[in-house]
Amino acid sequence: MAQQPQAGGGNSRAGTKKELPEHFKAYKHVWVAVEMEHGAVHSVSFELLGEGRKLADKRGVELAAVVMGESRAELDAAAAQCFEYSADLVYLAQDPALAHYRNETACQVLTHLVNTYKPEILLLGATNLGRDLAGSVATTLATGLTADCTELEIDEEGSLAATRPTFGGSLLCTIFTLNFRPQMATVRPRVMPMPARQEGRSGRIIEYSPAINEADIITKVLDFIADRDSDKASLPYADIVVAGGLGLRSAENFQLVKNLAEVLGAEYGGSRPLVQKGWITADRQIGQTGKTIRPKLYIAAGISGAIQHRVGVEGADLILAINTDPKAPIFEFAHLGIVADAVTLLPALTEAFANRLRINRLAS
Amino acid sequence: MNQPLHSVVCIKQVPDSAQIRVHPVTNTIMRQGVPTIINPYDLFALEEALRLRDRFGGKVTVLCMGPMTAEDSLRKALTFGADRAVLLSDRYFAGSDTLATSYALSMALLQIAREFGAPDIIFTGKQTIDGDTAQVGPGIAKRLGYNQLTYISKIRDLDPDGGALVVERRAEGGTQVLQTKLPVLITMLEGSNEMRRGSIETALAAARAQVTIWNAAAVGIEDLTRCGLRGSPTIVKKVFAPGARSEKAAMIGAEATPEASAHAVIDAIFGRMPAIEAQLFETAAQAAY
Amino acid sequence: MSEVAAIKVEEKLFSNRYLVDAGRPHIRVKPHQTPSRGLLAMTRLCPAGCYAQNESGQVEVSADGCVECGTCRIVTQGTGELEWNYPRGGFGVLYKFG
Amino acid sequence: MSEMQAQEPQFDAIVVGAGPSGNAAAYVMASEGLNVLQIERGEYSGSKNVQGAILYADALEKIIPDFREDAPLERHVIEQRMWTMDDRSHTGVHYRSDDFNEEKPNRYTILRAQFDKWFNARVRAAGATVLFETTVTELVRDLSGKVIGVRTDRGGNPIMAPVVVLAEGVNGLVGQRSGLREEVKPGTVALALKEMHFLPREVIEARFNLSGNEGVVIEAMGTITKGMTGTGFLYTNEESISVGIGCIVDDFVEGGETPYGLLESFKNHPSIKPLLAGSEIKEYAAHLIPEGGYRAIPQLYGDGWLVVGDAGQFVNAVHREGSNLAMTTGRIAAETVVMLTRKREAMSRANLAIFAKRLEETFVMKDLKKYKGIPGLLHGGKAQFFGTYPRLISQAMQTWFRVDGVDKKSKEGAILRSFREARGWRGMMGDAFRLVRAWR
Repeated sequence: MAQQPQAGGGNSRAGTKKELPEHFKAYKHVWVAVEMEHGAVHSVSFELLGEGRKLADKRGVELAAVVMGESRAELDAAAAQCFEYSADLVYLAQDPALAHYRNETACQVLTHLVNTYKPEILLLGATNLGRDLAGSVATTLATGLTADCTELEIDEEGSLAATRPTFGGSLLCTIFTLNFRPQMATVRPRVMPMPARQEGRSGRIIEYSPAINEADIITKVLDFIADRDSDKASLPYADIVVAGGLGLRSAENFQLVKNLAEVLGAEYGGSRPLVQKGWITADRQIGQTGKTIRPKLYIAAGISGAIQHRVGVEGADLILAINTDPKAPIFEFAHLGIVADAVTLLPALTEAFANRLRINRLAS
Repeated sequence: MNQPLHSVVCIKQVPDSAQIRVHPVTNTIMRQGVPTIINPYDLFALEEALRLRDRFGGKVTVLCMGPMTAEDSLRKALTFGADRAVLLSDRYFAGSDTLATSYALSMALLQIAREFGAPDIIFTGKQTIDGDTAQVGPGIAKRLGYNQLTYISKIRDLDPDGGALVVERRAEGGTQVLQTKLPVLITMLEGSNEMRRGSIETALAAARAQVTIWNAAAVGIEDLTRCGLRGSPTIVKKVFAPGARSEKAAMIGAEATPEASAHAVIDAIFGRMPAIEAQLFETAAQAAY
Repeated sequence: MSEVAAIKVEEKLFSNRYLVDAGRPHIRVKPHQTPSRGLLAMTRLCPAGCYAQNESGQVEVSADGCVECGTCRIVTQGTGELEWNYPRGGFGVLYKFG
Repeated sequence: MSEMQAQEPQFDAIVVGAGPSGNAAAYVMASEGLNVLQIERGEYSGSKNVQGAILYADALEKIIPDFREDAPLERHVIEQRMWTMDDRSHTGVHYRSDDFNEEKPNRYTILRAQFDKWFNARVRAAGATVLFETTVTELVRDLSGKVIGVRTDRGGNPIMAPVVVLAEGVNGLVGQRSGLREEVKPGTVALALKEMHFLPREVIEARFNLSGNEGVVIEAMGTITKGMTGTGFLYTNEESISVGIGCIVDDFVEGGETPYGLLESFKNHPSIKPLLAGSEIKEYAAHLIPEGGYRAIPQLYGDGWLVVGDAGQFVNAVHREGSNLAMTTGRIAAETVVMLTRKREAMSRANLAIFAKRLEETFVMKDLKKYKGIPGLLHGGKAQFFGTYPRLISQAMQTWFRVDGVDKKSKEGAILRSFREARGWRGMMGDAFRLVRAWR
């Protein structure tokens, strides 16, 4: 429930910048709250470190990561990775009660660290975990939080300018937290590029033992059932994605998308209207309200390229658009385009790819 | 538990964002004719509350903060089967961000506790479709000191007497099974249930029901600087339509046959990105063995 | 030509608002061998392009995009080929401007 | 239809439908203190309703005199354009008058979904109970056959009332399936399509030479309907343009056109296209219009029931009037019920006949009677009226206006010859005679 902005201009009261209250002036440095799942760092945290590095350099401050968990070995490994992804400093919170993510414990630890070490910017992934945690931390700290950002900047006055889509992706708005600290933002996975890893890079560790009394914590984790259907999560991370839109004309024709994806070893998805029509399930939806993807190659078949779709695919290295309408907006942002009927081109493309791969295999 | 179960469902009236268009010429939001609906995610929360009432008895109260026109959404919630509806409406709430919203709602929830009994479960949808933040639920839980359960896909077990609760929570890469105690705040995941249709009796009662309307003062908000724009630490400085990319697609001329076109397309892809060609052949070669 | 037209209808319908009552189509075509002239005409006449002829010549309906004008009901009256009802209250097309 | 023993009625009257006729009926009855239930299948009043749409102030003024204060009105009409079109041109009669910029304008463009919502809010404010998202499935009758209530798709017990006002529109399933009236016929009903094209209001005002809330209406006929009986239209709203076309369903069945193809070619007509350029389409609608006129009007009342609006075929196709007839029939039905309720008289067929009798005294029946021959005439002569004549008029205009060295006398001769050859003197005289006779 963000503010409801009017298009075309900000709010007059909001435009005036007040002096930051004295007690917030000590807040310094950029933090990333690292998300761990089963001992491994979620890649959104590395993406955030890459982005945090830029913000920290612009502010001339340090970049810190917060890791929390139970196993020292896992925490050390996570910290080492954070350094390699350019953190200067790691706050390492270790406690048996932190074995699994729970809002109560994580909120308590992160709030304590913020109040003790006073960062000016705190970034989290806009995952289920990140959103669960960010909301309660921001409320506890009574500071501003900009959720689900797609772009982070430091403005000329040194404030965090967090840009996020609004109204289902039809508009973007830039949001500031001028008079409160820290400035908090969550960022969606795959929106920021994965930064380069600097092997052997190291940094400082500040340890924190919260000494949580498990008996005080009401919520217990009874079980964790891992997804067997692993394809649910793989779409955002696939190297090649083939997607279809209404130009396919029927649910049956969507099979043509799947066929090409299979030959390419790719993931498949579709535009929002396809979900509304029930041709594909919601977890296959690509776009602002679905999955954001950053594949090397993205093939959009019969997708017109409404803005809400565009936001989700802009990070792709190479976008190929197939559409019958030469004026379709997708040709405005695709790299390669062909005016053709996807229903006839897709099978030909599938066949041609399969042939070339087979020939190459025989030759090698 | 001696008291019957009391669930409060927080709903929001939102513009149907699928219907919002930005005008191609003026780059402004075309709001005319964009219908307002109950935030679709909130319907999963409401249905879950109604199901608990079916099983354990008690009452379901719906709460909505918004303009006076939000009464329509509350009445619709009554048609689905909620027992009572509260509209929190005051011009001082205009421009609230998530922090100010969760403050106002938590004050209204305290007032609900005083007038209708303390809520055992507060439900919200996982997020709204206009703001998409998913932050108001956690904010309310923190302010009221309720246990926070977000992205809940299933309520496995509830012991209303002992207050114990077991739920399934959608986490990254899997499902967490959590055990906790009432009172709790639950944000429901989409697809966890399907909204019912109220009976003719329910619909008739809803059409004639009185919606309780409270302003800031009625819920005990004295410090208005905690509300609306003044109570919002975040400031929207700029709203803009996404800009066009400077470079348009390089067009591949369609050939006489789809086969010829397909080869032209593949040549163009491999020409632009030799790495993908290499990767494809490598994967294909591996698959062969 | 008909394909192009079909795409255009899809695009027109995309600007509309619907609440589809999944699994409860409000129009059904009864099993038939040969469609009546009226029913066959609906493959061209339906403003939402809901009707199509299958390979063996029968006419099928997919009513998700239906704008509830009732033309098919009028055109096939007396043939008994259609089972036509309004969608359940609240479902179907929801006009923003009308 | 189910038969029941008489139960205690829960309401004084039930109105089926929340379009102009249903809203008028429910509003008048509720305002007069009756306990009214109105049942609407849409999400809100207006969500299933489609019209061009022009509101005629007079009919609404008789129900809500101060409607101008808060009703969502788009533009008041100051200019009417009547166009005869061939494929590349139009010949127009335009009437524009500053007199239409009066204090209480006579005609407005409206958006029905918004207008109906407003009207229905007034219905509720007047004290009626309104159920949305509820479809009436059947009438309930007592053993004598008298209608005593309705059942809905929400199941449960029937809802009882001594009288049911059927304001259920052109596809009025309840009345038709209960045998109260016949099915609408493909020869007397038009299928109309409409799109909403959005443009900034300044653009609309510049294109149509308007200022403030002034509006323009274009009604068009000719080759745009490809020989079918029908008309096209274009209305200016505040920041949108309603554009549409409609033809008799029978003609569609016979012809080879798709309705949306017809709409596309109308929109792409060189006289229309520039008016819509650069617009954003936000809705596509289709609806049936009962155009059978006087001869198609069904039985309007019976024991415990009345029919109003489109369900009663109350549309004047010649003057493109419908919503005013709907509101007027709704109002008079309501006044009839109010009077009988006050007198504690039965809602019997004999008593409800007052409704039809009162209608005879209004413009509704007088106008429909006057034009009773027109629908048949136009349909029968559609080749001439929607093809030959528009082409001839366009050719004549072009011959007349093009300066090309041909002397004027020869031009006059050429024009007359073209008419004679195309239709023959006898044919033209006959058409003119039939038209005049039907018009009287």
